[in-house]
Amino acid sequence: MISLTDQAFDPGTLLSNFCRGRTETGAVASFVGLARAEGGAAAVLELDAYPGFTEAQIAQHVATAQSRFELQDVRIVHRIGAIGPGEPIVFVATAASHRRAAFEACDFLMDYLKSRAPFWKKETGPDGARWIEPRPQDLTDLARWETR
Amino acid sequence: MISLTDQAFDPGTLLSNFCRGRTETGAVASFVGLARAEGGAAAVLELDAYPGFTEAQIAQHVATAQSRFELQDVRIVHRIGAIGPGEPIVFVATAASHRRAAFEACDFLMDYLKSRAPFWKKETGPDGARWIEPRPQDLTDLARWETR
Amino acid sequence: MAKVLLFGALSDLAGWREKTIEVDSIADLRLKLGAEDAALGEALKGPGVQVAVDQAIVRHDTALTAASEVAFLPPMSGG
Amino acid sequence: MAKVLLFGALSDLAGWREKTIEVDSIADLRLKLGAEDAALGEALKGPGVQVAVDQAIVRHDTALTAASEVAFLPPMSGG
Repeated sequence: MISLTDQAFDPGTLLSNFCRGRTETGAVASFVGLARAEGGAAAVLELDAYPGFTEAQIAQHVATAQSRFELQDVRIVHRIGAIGPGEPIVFVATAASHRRAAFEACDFLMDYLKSRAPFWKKETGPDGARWIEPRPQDLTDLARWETR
Repeated sequence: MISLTDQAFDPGTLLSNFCRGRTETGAVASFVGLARAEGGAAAVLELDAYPGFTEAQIAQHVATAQSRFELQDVRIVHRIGAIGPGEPIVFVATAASHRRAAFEACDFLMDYLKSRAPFWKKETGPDGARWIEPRPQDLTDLARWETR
Repeated sequence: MAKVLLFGALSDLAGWREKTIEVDSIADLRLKLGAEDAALGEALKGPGVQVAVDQAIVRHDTALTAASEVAFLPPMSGG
Repeated sequence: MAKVLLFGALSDLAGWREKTIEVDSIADLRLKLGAEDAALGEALKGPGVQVAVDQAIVRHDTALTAASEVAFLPPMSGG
């Protein structure tokens, strides 16, 4: 399941719900991306998305992950709107029989979400607002999946 | 912090506590290992540990992870005693500025915990009880870190 | 007629996010938006700006109906 | 005197987990445990069985005092 929300969310509640009642899942990998304060330089993060389109694009990438890794289930929650320092931006959880598939799929989905998913990110700090482009590291991370 | 417990635990509560109040952490990776029912073949899992020694050995491996990856924090909780199907066995969370370090350290710690950490594991199923040896896959997973 | 959506930096530049405009193709829409706001017209031609019609990316000029939803998507940053 | 601990399959085999035994070295302890329970004596020599004194793995025979804690650790399976 893929959700966008403009409300703060608790990653632990999502993880508990995701783990509950699994008798044949050996492994749940999860990732929480948090807004860094960067010592006051990044006061407010704002994320724009295209509701409907954004979830559908992410769903396509989840389908790719499912064909590539032996996954039982995936949960993605992504914040949109204004996000304060220390607040969760994204939660991704993957369930599999064994941990290698769970870890790799979670990593794969995060690389996509952080660099190519349909979001537009604006940081407002002491020097004003700027729209963020993907970091070179994000593109390097993503390229790892193309050689496998 | 490293804890052993003979009580069932909620991974979500651990994750919420671990994420709380972090303004300079960009990335929290976590992993939950759950007891598989294996279609009734693995009725009860029992884990033996050497309290004091087991935590100290894990702490040495956490120190190795900290010297190898740019980590801000680590939390490990491991069940001991009798564990029912679907119950969490292990929770590992790692905090870092960026997600690559968080993911790799979590993966590294799990490989150790699943194959070399001082636990002794017994499964009791329809065919009686047997003590488990590390799976060949666990040793393969572990060997990945030696060539880096 | 089409519902036109702008995202990210394009929306900041134009000062609006959503507008209904009487047009019958993407090419026509680009002309009308450029006539109204030259800076926006230029920005829409910028590198990496994609166009979606009814939530699907289109590569070429496309006919639009009154029910069409057209979105201009600047380069995506990820979340 | 030493507190002796067995773990995992060794504890199942012996039928006990903890015992206080009057001994002054690891070698002496092995002899006494083997005399009491031949199967346990053999198992303690098994491949991969490690010995810890006061929670540190020891490679060779070691003198023990009344305060020593000696643990026999079968091959570790991980959690």
